[in-house]
Amino acid sequence: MDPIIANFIEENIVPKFNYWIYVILMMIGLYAMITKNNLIKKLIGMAIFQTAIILFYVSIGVKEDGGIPIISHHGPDHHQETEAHSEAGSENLKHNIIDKDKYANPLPHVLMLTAIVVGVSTLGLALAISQRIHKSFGTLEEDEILNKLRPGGHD
Amino acid sequence: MKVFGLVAVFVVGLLLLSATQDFPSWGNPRSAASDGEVSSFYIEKTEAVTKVPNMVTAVLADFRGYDTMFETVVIFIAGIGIIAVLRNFEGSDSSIDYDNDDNGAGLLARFTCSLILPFIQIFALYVVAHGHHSPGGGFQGGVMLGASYILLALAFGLSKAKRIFSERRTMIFAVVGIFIYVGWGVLCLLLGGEFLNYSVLDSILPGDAMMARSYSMLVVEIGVAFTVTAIMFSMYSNLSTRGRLSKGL
Amino acid sequence: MIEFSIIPLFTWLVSLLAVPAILLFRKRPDAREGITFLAAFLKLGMIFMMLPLIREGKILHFQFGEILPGIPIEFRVDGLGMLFALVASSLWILTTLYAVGYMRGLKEHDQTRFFACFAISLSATIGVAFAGNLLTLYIFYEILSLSTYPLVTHHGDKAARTGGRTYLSHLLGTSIAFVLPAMIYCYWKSGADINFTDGAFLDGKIGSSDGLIVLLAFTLGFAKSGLMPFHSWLPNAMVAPTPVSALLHAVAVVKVGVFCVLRVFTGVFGTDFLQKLDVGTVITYIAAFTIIVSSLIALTQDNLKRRLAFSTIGQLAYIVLGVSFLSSNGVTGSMMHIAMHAFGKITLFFCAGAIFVASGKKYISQMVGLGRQMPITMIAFLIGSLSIIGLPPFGGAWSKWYLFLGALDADQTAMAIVLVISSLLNIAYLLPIPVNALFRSPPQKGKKGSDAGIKEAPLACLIPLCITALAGLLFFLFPGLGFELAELITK
Amino acid sequence: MTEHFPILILLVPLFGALIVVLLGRERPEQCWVTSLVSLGISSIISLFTIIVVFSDKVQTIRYRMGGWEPEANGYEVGIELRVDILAALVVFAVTFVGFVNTIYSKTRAEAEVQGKVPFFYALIQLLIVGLCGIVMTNDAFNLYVLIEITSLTSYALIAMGNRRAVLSSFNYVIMGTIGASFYLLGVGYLYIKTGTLNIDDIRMVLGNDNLWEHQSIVVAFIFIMLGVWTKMAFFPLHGWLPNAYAYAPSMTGTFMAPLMTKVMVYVMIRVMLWLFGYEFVYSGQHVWKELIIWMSVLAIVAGSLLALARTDIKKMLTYLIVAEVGYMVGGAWLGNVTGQAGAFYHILSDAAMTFCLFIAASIIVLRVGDSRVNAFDNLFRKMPLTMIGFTVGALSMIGLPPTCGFFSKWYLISGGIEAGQWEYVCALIFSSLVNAIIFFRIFERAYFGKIAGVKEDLSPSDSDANPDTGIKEVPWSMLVPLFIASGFVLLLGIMNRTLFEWIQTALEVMNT
Repeated sequence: MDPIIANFIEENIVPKFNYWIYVILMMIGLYAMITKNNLIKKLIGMAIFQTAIILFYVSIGVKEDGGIPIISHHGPDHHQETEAHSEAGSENLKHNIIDKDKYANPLPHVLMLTAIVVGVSTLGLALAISQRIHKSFGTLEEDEILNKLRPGGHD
Repeated sequence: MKVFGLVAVFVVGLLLLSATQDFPSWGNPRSAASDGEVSSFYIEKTEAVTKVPNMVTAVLADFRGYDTMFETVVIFIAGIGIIAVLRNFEGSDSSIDYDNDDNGAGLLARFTCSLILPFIQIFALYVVAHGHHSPGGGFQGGVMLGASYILLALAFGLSKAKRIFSERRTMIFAVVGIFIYVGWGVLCLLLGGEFLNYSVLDSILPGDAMMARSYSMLVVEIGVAFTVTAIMFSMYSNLSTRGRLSKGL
Repeated sequence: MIEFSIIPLFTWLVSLLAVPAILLFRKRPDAREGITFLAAFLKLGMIFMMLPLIREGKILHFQFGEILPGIPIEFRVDGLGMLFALVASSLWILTTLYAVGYMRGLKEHDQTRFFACFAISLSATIGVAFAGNLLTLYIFYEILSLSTYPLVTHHGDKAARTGGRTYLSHLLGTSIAFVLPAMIYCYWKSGADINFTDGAFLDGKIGSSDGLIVLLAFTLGFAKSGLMPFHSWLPNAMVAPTPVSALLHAVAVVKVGVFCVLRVFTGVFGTDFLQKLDVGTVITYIAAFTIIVSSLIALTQDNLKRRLAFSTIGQLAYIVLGVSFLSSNGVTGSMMHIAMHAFGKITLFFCAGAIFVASGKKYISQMVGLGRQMPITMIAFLIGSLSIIGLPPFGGAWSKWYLFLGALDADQTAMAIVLVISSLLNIAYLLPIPVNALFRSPPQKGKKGSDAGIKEAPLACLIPLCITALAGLLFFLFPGLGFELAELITK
Repeated sequence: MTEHFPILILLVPLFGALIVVLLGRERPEQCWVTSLVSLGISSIISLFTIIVVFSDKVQTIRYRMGGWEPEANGYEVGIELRVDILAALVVFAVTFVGFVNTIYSKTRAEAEVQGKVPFFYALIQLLIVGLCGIVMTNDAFNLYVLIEITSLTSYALIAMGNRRAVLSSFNYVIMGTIGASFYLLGVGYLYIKTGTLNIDDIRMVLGNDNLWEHQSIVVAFIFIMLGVWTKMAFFPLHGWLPNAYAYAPSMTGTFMAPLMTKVMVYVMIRVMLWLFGYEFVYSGQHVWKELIIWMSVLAIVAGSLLALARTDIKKMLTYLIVAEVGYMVGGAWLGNVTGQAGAFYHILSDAAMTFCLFIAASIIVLRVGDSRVNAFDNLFRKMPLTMIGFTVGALSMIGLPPTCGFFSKWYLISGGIEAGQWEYVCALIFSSLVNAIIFFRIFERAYFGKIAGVKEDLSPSDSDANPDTGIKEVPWSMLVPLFIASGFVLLLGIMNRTLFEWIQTALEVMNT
């Protein structure tokens, strides 16, 4: 392999593969949204498109040694105790120094929770709209719909 | 169109990739986003100021609670939007005989469902309630609860599910959910704090201001769960019957 | 010098307030027209109230509501505005009288709309005359374009529609395309000051090439002045009823156009500054071209009103020509010509309308020998023509004389020759009409019974045209007021 | 109390929407009253907000949700609302148009969305919540959520129309999602580089760390702009707009046409000046300033010509909106305060005049039953009141004084001259001329009707009574909104200097 290409892959693709994956996914979705003739395929493209963005955001929050952003002081086996906070426990908490490198960045997760909800809502509404289209035009192919509109309709 | 689409896609893709040259690499804990003041604050201080160890829940329901309120509103909009677009109210009149051909799935499926439904619902409630300490929260729990009703409709027919969860009731549930969330925020207003400033609620809740935040998060998560449950079922029932709500799939 | 006064506001307001009253009395024509007269007399009265103050050299001033930063709606009465307002409001009375006769004589439809629009356009004219800054001027200019549109298209037939279309597209189009950007450019160049208050506001603030562009944009943009190449709305607007034509040509519209050009020369740039920039000659040549070409076209027209329209285009170009000489004599000549041409041309239009009302004739070739039946009208026509041509003892002589002096002052001998040639052309296209009517016997005598039954037009038509014809004579004898007002501007 | 105004503006219609849904389909009258009251209260509060913000003491209301002070070493940890005079003006425009449009909807809602009246009112109130939220929020991600709220509600509202409306709503879903997602991506890129989502904080970090030259920030800016332009139908991205607004239920069209694109223009100005800062946006290193002004010229010219080519009255108006968006984008990109303030003033004035024209057009289409231009035949006689309203709006569109359209054009042209962008000035004048042709073509029809060629009425006392043609004026619930709208067209024109000075002062701060 050409060393320049190899170098490029090593410096720009391997450590940043998350961006490459999201861009490729997103472009697949975008292409489907722009060019597909079937309305449902467009919506599938839209879903891929939105998912790609979610992937991108979540990958921002990743840290190499980071776990889930839930603070556990007693290890995973002591759930019962964390549930019932004792006065003393919370006193201890304040003095505990939390190593922020051990936890993933919570903010992208929060944002994406919202984005997922928005995606679901958009998809649901879009499906409802495409059902209406199917009811009025009898088809979901864009060119057929436009053909049906041509006689009599302006524009 | 195809060529245009391809060109557009390539231009956009290259533009997006060109920006990655000065992005941090995968998993770099020193990136501006992960190492920034805001992120560090959430990780280091959340539990101290809200007594909630699950930072995601705390950020979602408290720091960015305003966002989450609108997120719930988005779900609500999707629900009433689908009804506004698709619902065919005339169609429901001819639904007198739907009971005959709307018996749902076979006996085996119905039996299995009746066995697992309570567990699904209990788990859903657990997810709602336990969002402070483990992954979970109103949305996740609400979706599960909604799914349980969808399963009910699939197994026993939509008419049966509607007897439990009628259209009117879904709307009331959805509205009540948002009402709980927004009303809780307004309660903070009335007690002299900013909107959604749960800490002022310590006068009516047990514990100190931080515990008030923790409790309040539970309240708003329950509100979210109400709306999500109702709207998920409403979306399903409208989309599966083309808005006539008379006959399942 | 500058004195606050509320009279300009009321002068402007009085005809505007007449509009609702006119609409209110739409079922009672007499009351309706009574209101019009009342407003007209009130307006003239108020202008006479201001006249002595202006003659003392005062400038009356009123403003309200700063509409743009540094620019209020401002009324400001100076010599030029006074002269124009005087002409317009006195002629309004006569035109109204004439219109009553004409409209009732022909049993026209929608007379309420007619009188209402008439009143609005008069208000707008006064607004232009008293405008204290460029923006106020522009606003009233546009209101005038819009309010005269229903008048021009009064007949509502296809010809009216085409005429109206040409009318609006030319007037609105040029004002939006040229005047508006030029005005904003001035606003920007002069630092948010486009008031006419203390001398010319653009004085010394603009370069030669920019200045030429702005000047051209203004001169051509105020297309109401009828300069070529934006003149064709005027002949097309002849589809309007004759009182409207009279109003358009003598009182309101075209005079507003040249008035605006005069304002641009004196109030925006200042003649001295223009001399420094040395850009006046371009306008001079455009005006000269317009004078000659329009006179030649007028010669070929058989429709009386169209011939008069082309004559108007030529006469208006005199006014622009005069001011473009950038000398005090030229400006004086231009100002005088506003008044003189107004009275002369309105006489001619009144006569044309009277002929139409009495005999239904529109074409010059049909009017041979008509002087037997309508001697008064035709004599008035003769007087009007002589005044326009500029022969003594009629008012037009003064303005021509000063224009000529202005040309010589500016060392523009060629332009002096143009003036002479065009006067000859004036004679050629105007004089044959009354001469043929008065001194030649009608052809095919008695062949058509209709000609024999023709009498003079109704009295309401006849009186105004006699008054204006007489006024033309009086202005020759007593031109003092005009010069006095002109001096206020030129000094 | 006054510090809570921003949130109250949002909460009242939100509760209104909930109540309306609870009232249900059986009580359309009460739904109408509820939304009227809630939007009325909301617009009164926003009016008071203008007063509060205008007083010297306050100037900018900062409202921190949940009471979270900037605790992360001075960075905001919560979401902040930020209301200055600009935001207050736009919020008032939104709520007030919503209120007046509700009056208009009184009879139309029941006629056009049979049986779904509560959902219509709920959606429109939520749309208003979304628009107000967009204007007031100071958080880049919250802005995305609210953009999606407005998008979802408008998809649904448009799809309540006929089958053409449903189809265009689908196109809107696709375009709108691409636009909003591009915006979200841009915010993500900014977040990677700055680690914060608060608009002021992002700008501060960009300045402190001198991130402006980074390729990723440039890309973020491009994508945010693309997203916002898609939502505001800037020329090459305008495809979804005309059909959507023309075929939607009339009371939806009358609300969305004046507001949706304008609020997005406001967002664009916010993004340019508050999020990225003028140093970045207008810096000489980037080619985009000239390019975008040329694009806006293209938008203006194309929008005007496309409008000229339409015979359908509502379609024509929608293409005029496309041209007007070009005005505002161009004005904002001129790079001087005059242009920006002109663009901002045009947001308000365009909202008023588009509202006015859309109501008038809807009334006419309703009464005449024909949406083509010949619907206007002889309307000055048949529906004089409606035509007066239409005329005011049309004159403003052309840009004749004393309507507000004249003054916004004045400021925009001033900005263009100041920046030496003559192509933009020429485009504005060209568009005015085309608008004049478009509207005078209509006036001519309305004034003359079909050419009769003869004088119909020869009686000396002319009767101005309407000839009995069966076309009559509409009920007050439609005429009152029309007159309020045309009143505002004139009022904004008369008040332009005051407004412009406020706007200019507020914008000047962001340019130094």
